[in-house]
Amino acid sequence: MSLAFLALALVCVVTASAAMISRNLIHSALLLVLTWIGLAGLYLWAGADFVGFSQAIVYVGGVSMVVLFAVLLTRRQRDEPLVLIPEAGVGRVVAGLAATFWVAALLVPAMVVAPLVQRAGPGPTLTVKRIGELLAGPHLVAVLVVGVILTVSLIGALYLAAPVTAEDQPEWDNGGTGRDRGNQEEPS
Amino acid sequence: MIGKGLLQGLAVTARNLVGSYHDPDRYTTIEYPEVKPALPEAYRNFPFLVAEKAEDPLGTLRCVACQICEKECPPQCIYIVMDRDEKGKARMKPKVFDIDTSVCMSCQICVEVCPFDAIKMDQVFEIATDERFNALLLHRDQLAKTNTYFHQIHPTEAAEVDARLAAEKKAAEEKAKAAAAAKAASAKPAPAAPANPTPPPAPAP
Amino acid sequence: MSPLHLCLLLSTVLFCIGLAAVLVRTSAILVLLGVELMLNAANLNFIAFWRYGPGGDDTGVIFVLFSIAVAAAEAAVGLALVIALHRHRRTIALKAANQLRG
Amino acid sequence: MTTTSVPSSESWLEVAPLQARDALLGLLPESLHWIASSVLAIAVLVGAFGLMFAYLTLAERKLLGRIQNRPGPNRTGWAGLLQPFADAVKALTKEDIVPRDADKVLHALAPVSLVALSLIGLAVIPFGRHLVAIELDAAVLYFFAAGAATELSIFMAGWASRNKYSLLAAMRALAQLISYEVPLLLSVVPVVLVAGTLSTTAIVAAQGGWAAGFWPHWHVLTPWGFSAFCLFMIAALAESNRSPFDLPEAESELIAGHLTEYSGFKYALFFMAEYFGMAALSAMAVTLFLGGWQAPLGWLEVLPSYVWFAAKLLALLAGFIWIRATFPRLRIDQLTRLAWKFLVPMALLNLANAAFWSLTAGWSGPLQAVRWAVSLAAVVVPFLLLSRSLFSGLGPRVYRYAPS
Repeated sequence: MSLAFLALALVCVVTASAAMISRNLIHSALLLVLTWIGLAGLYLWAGADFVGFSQAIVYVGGVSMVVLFAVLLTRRQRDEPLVLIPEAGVGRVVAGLAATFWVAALLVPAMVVAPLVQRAGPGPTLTVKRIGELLAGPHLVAVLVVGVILTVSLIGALYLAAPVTAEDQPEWDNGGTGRDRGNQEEPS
Repeated sequence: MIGKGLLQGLAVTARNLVGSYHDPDRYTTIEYPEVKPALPEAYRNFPFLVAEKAEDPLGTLRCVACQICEKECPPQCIYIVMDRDEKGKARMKPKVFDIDTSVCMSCQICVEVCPFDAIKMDQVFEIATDERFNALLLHRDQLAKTNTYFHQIHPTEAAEVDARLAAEKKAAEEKAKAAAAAKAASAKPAPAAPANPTPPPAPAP
Repeated sequence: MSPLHLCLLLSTVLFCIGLAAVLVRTSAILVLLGVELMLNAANLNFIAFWRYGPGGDDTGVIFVLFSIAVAAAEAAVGLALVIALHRHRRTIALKAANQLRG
Repeated sequence: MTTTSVPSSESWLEVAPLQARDALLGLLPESLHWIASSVLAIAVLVGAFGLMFAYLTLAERKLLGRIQNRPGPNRTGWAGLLQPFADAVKALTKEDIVPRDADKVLHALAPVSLVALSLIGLAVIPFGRHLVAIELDAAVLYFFAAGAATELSIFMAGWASRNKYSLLAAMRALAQLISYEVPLLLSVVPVVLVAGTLSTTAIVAAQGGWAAGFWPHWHVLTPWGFSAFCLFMIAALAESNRSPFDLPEAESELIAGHLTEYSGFKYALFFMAEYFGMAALSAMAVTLFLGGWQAPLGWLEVLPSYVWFAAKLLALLAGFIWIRATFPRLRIDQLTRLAWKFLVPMALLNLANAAFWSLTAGWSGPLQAVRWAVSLAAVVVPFLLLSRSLFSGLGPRVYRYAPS
């Protein structure tokens, strides 16, 4: 089973790093989808089926779609490749990588030497029914709060993405209601 | 309501599905190579030459090789050579009559201009061949078809043509008879004159 | 090295990849993707501790579920921001987003 | 297939597949059983659905032909029965063309991943009383997680082709998925709510038995279930890119959408994936709403359960074809409008309806009639109101040149 873990971990790390250094946004998004699938596989490997499938539905089915849509909507002419090192910011790249390295250097040794209490033997089992009971019982308030957050963020996203002023509107949109226009006579 | 039109549409297609199994008005497809389509009488595509007798189609062609159709043909797909005897005298029938069906545009002008009703439009549409040049160039013997066949494919037109030809022939004969009688009456003692200076438009041989 | 340590190491690596992307890349969408990756690394930690931790509590899994839900909301809002930025400045480079009034 | 022991009290037809599997596994050493049983399940699934795909294409062409008053393919083999294989030979021998500017890797990856993703959902469908490839606690969730990625493949195909029509198709595929994934999932939630489980086998088992001896406990035969079934099938039509929601491959506007730059075997793979996806969603609909492998009447159980499942599945697939033959394609704005203004509200109200239904499970006698009446009203009234609001502001169409 550890072999499966190593394979999934390899998939995650390779695709994630490839996604983050890719010069093509679409490739980044699709590689990151692979990372998310690998993470879902890791959750399944750990025995958290429900979380794994949720991860697949939300990330692969939802977030990736939104990301790809955003990429397509904000696409530049002829998919020119992104710049890896911005012309003004070699310093920024160096600083960013240094900060990352600093965080890694802080975390990894601490993690390796940490005396973690570990369970031996098979992992805990968690049925869907139990998750449902937990969500509807002790965590009900959190569920409601998350629901509110999702609603608010949906409305907020709609507000942000909707055209606000006249010059924001694309030329082809003449401000109609989106209903049948042009090909319809006045009702008699 | 949103569902009514959808259900109506589904009912229409369902009726078609069921009806196609028992209702010949709905199921109108003809399975072509096995079942030949019944062509309408007015259907016409390429020309053919009308011959009088089935046993000798080339000998009884109505065509006199006058070459009017050859001159009129817009895409110039007709090629005619007059048959001549040893002395070079015309025999009033074609030695060569070729129609290149790869060029023919089925305009029917040859039929319109023919004074002898010798060329008519055919109904043969299965003309696919495996060779592009010679196979589509139809010769005299391929083009010659009997008047009976013409009656089969275009009965109305054929009957009208036959009636006209018969009337013309009869008129010509009567005229010839009258002329002969008059000549006989007026110039009895005179020696034999050319009996028939103008040949009737009916086929010579 | 125990499986728990491996999991934590993996999540650290993923977190650092995400962090590097956030700090270095200039495209707003890539920065958002980096943030998503960091969130995912954190989720992996929760699952790892649920699986190998002392046990008795399933809160880790529940927390990951909430985290996924919130991450979805974050992605929606973030990408709406990116689209708004693109509409105003015709670019999605982050250095274009330097004005309070668009 | 799961390694349950073969029960002895059932008819031999019912257990024949299990016995065949055990006989085959008996030929192998014990240590290989776990992998052999998985490989066998995969082989049977791919084989059965591959054959079904082949004949579904033929059935579709025949049905479409009959609906359009023509016979459909009837030349290859007796009554055209060899047509699918002739098509396969043709597809396999065609040249595989990849555009010069295409993203070669994604271009090749898209059809393969699409077929794979369309197939893996079938693993959790209970095809018969004992026939389910993997039993999962969260099987319904697994199914939709597997299905969620299919439009990603369509996007990959459209984007990698470097063709503006394909790219438009990719955008449309994304918009369609975002719009229709929501009602698809929301229409499943009532079933999960009433059955109280995410496991497909348990959902089918909950639909066993008959009320008053003849009325099966299938979910489709309740007001909320019928509504959810209709919503699910509409969303499934959109998810599988079938007419009238086949905007990503709208051949009259986008040439063939994401399929424009595909030929030969890759095109055949896309075609195959469309049918696999359609079959998987139909199989899920059968499982969730039509009682799965349950027979409609008690005495009809002489036929084995998988025959009933196949019959229901084929009926739904025929429905897909019938709908394709009938309805014209929607416009993209009509498509999203239908999803957000009709399907999603209906599905949400239906969720409340199902909650009412499961709360009142104990009612009996005259209260049962009240329960049915309330539930029915909770379907009909929103339907009338929503369908009216969907067309509000649109007068009757007047055509200048067509006779009214």
